[in-house]
Amino acid sequence: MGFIVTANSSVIKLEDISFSYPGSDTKILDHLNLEIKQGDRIGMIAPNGSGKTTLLHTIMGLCKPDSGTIKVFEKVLNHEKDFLLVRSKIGLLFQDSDDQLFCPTVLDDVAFGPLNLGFSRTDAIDIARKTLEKLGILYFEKSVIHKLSGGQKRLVALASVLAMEPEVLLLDEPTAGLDNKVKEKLIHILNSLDISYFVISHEFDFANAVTDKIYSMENGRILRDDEIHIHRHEHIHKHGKHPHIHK
Amino acid sequence: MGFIVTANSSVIKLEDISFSYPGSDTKILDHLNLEIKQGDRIGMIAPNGSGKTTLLHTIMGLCKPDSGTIKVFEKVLNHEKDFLLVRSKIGLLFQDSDDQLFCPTVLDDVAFGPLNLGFSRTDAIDIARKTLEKLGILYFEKSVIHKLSGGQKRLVALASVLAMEPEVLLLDEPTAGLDNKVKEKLIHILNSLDISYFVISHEFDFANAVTDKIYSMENGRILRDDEIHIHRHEHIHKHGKHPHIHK
Amino acid sequence: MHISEGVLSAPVLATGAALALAGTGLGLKKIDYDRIVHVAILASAFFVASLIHVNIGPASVHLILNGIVGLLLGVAAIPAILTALLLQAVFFQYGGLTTLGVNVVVMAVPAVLAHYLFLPLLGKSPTLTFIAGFLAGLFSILFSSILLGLALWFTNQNFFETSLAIITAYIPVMIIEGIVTGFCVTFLLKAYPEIIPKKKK
Amino acid sequence: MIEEKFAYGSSFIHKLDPQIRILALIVLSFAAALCDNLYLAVIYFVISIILISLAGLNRIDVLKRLKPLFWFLLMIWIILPLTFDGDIMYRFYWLKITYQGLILCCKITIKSITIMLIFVALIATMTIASLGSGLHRIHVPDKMVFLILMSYRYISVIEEEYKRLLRAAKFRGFKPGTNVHSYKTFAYIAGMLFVRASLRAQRVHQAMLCRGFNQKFHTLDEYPPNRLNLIFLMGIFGASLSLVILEIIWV
Ligand SMILES: Nc1ncnc2c1ncn2[C@@H]1O[C@H](COP(=O)(O)OP(=O)(O)OP(=O)(O)O)[C@@H](O)[C@H]1O
Ligand SMILES: Nc1ncnc2c1ncn2[C@@H]1O[C@H](COP(=O)(O)OP(=O)(O)OP(=O)(O)O)[C@@H](O)[C@H]1O
Ligand SMILES: [Mg+2]
Ligand SMILES: [Mg+2]
Repeated sequence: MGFIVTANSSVIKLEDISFSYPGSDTKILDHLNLEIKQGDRIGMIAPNGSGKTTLLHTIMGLCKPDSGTIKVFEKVLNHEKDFLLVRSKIGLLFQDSDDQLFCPTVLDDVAFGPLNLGFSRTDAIDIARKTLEKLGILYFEKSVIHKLSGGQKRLVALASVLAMEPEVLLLDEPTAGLDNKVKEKLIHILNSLDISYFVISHEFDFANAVTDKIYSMENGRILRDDEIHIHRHEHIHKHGKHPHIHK
Repeated sequence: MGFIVTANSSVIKLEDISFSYPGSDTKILDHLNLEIKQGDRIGMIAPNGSGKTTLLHTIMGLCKPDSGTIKVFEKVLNHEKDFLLVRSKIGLLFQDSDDQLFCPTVLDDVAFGPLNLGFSRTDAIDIARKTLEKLGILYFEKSVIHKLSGGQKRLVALASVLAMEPEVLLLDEPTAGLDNKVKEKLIHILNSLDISYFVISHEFDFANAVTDKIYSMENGRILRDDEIHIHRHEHIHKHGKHPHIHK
Repeated sequence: MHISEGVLSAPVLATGAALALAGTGLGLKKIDYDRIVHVAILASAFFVASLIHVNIGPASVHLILNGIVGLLLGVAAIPAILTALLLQAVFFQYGGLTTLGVNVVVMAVPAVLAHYLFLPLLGKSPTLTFIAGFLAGLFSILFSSILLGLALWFTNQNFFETSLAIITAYIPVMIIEGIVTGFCVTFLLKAYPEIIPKKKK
Repeated sequence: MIEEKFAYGSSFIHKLDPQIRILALIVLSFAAALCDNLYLAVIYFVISIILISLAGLNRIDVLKRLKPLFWFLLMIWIILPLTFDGDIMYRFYWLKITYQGLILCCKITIKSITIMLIFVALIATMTIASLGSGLHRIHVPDKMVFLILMSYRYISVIEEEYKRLLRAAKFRGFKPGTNVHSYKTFAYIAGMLFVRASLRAQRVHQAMLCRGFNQKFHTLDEYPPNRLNLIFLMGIFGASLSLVILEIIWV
């Protein structure tokens, strides 16, 4: 699409962004700065209601900031039109998969994005099939969405985002309600992707396993952890004779 | 209500329960046995789809077992009518708080149970206030439910269950999607209750902090860990200069 | 509230279909692509509301709530109701294709009228809100049952007693729908006033 | 609850293009609805039975699906013969049963069952996704098809929400009865469903924007070309047309 992306170039850059929801005075984002560079794998752990989802929606142009600039691929985005172009290059995985899977069947849903990008029917189906294959869930391409389990829906949602071949992924609590098997699958999938991503999670162990640095949020601003150092500590666990369940 | 409960008497007892969903052959519960005694604090950690929620629903009389007996307060429950009586004595916290809260304001919602138990309006409101107070959330009694954050909703849902003064609590993944502050509050609240409870969770550290024994489920049966012994182990974490977020 | 297949005469079926078609066209034109998801999902909620059974004495009736759908959607309620009725036909065989038009008219016309008559009264005061909601619910069912009776009566004057019987049978439903709609509107204004169209501005 | 019980199968009907089935449904069911002759109605009934057998549906299941219709017919049979004007066949004190009333009951019964069977055989045998693509190809407006598909997708989500809310209410001692508290509770639950529907709609709309939604809704469903399509459609058109002509000549 004509974006030139070189290593270490900035993919998403928020400068001095402030945002409050209409009809409220609370600044959910307060002069916030954030940069995601090519190849970055960033995690975010922050309390409920601190504005994580709002932050992702601002990047996608779903919440219009009151002030500040949003740059994606070094280009300042102002109008709905600018965002239209960019949305196909940023993949957002929603907090609730039911919000994101709106087509009747799995294949329909995964092909929805490519069709919108202008691919022909057969090409779109082809892309969709390949993406499902890559995630190992091709066998339920014909399934009706509302008959899938929570974990299966998550994977389909991820597939429908990946099918658009985004250059960055924004993931909003991808593991909520998932069991450890699906979680591990997700860790494996994320680690095998070679695009930048930004993951919101409440689970340190998961975030830790898939990212290189972990940020937090407080009072509408990002708290950054640039240095990463190894740290060793001990717990005491009560546990029984069964295989100890631990992430 | 005339139930005599002495220490160590059995509160809930499932004997040889089998259950499969109508139209399916898979036995979700397969000759399952479970006993919850007065004062028990039991945790359960098991994979998605292993039947944990189904188990709780069976106790509440929502899923009718194909065979086996359910005893609550030493009384065998057979018919819908038997369950009606018992439901007000067992508090179930649902997997998703949104499923549980349907009144316009927090106070309305917490007072709903007491009203159904036959309390007068003023008494019901009184009970609701006291319960909110106990959980330290009286300050949003007038709040509208769907404007609360996930953690706040959890606490309100817990309040509306506790307002019925149950003798046992069944908690279905109470921490899903909660941040660590709310999680700690929940741990504190649970540890200060003096009723028996049974907690489903995917998080070992949480379950460990609030219960005395941890069960699991496999192939429709309970796996029991009666002995509890201390175990020490080490992790390696990458982390930054910020207060290390760890459950 | 459905009229069954095989009862109505050709002119009545044709009139129903034509009116429903025109109304749907009008409604679709009013829905822009920013609102279409909203209309679709409210149509699902309307469908599900009809699965809610409430007791009257030993019997039970299911809710209809076309009044609320009208209040919330205005003219857009017509395609929404058509959608819900079509899906009901597919899933539950409550009706087939030929009566779809008449059934849409029966359910949607009172709904749209309720929008224009009662929406302006909402939110003035709690009592007035409840009363407006009550009237919207009661009126919608009353008018729907009258339209249904008329469809029968136009088919054959001999259906007069049947029509009267149907309208009479719906009287308890009208009262229940009134009460439920009243409380429901009160709930919406308290919990989520943004959903009421007027309040958006 | 929402089950597409008949939608999956490999019968002759299941293999037909949805577009063809919708066209056949329109022609045949309107022809049957307009029929006003008892003998011809029986012929339509036979056609509908043939279609049901071609679709290979379980008869018991089909009968179960017609239950709401049977209740209505029962009411018709109780009211109509007694209230309809016409030649009196039986008189029992003040009760009189008329010949015309009885004939009308028979006609309504046969016609309504026929039209429902046609609908079950032709439409209930496809998934909603196929119905959507069929409607799209007979030039039903995009927006309408979109409404149907989208609404279908979220019915089960909202139904689940409803079931869970009702369950929660029951667990908190709610006993539905004939009183204001019960009606109020149901009103709150229904209100909550509308609120959730609206909030979900906002999020779904955002999700669609993020996937490059450009006001076109695509359906993927593909049916291989099948010679039978045309033969079937011609057969249905021919039969309907000849029956309509027959009725005009007859009268
Ligand atoms: N549509 C809205 N209108 C008004 N306020 C809102 C809206 N959506 C969110 N908020 C408020 O904005 C704040 C941030 O919400 P947000 O959803 O971004 O939090 P979050 O960090 O994603 O939380 P969680 O961990 O629970 O998902 C919250 O206090 C919330 O109450
Ligand atoms: N209404 C239903 N009809 C048929 N099968 C069902 C139904 N509800 C659940 N199941 C199946 O029963 C199994 C157990 O479901 P259950 O919800 O009890 O699991 P769970 O252990 O609570 O999982 P989770 O950790 O995801 O909450 C699953 O395989 C599920 O697919
Ligand atoms: Mg969030
Ligand atoms: Mg569960």
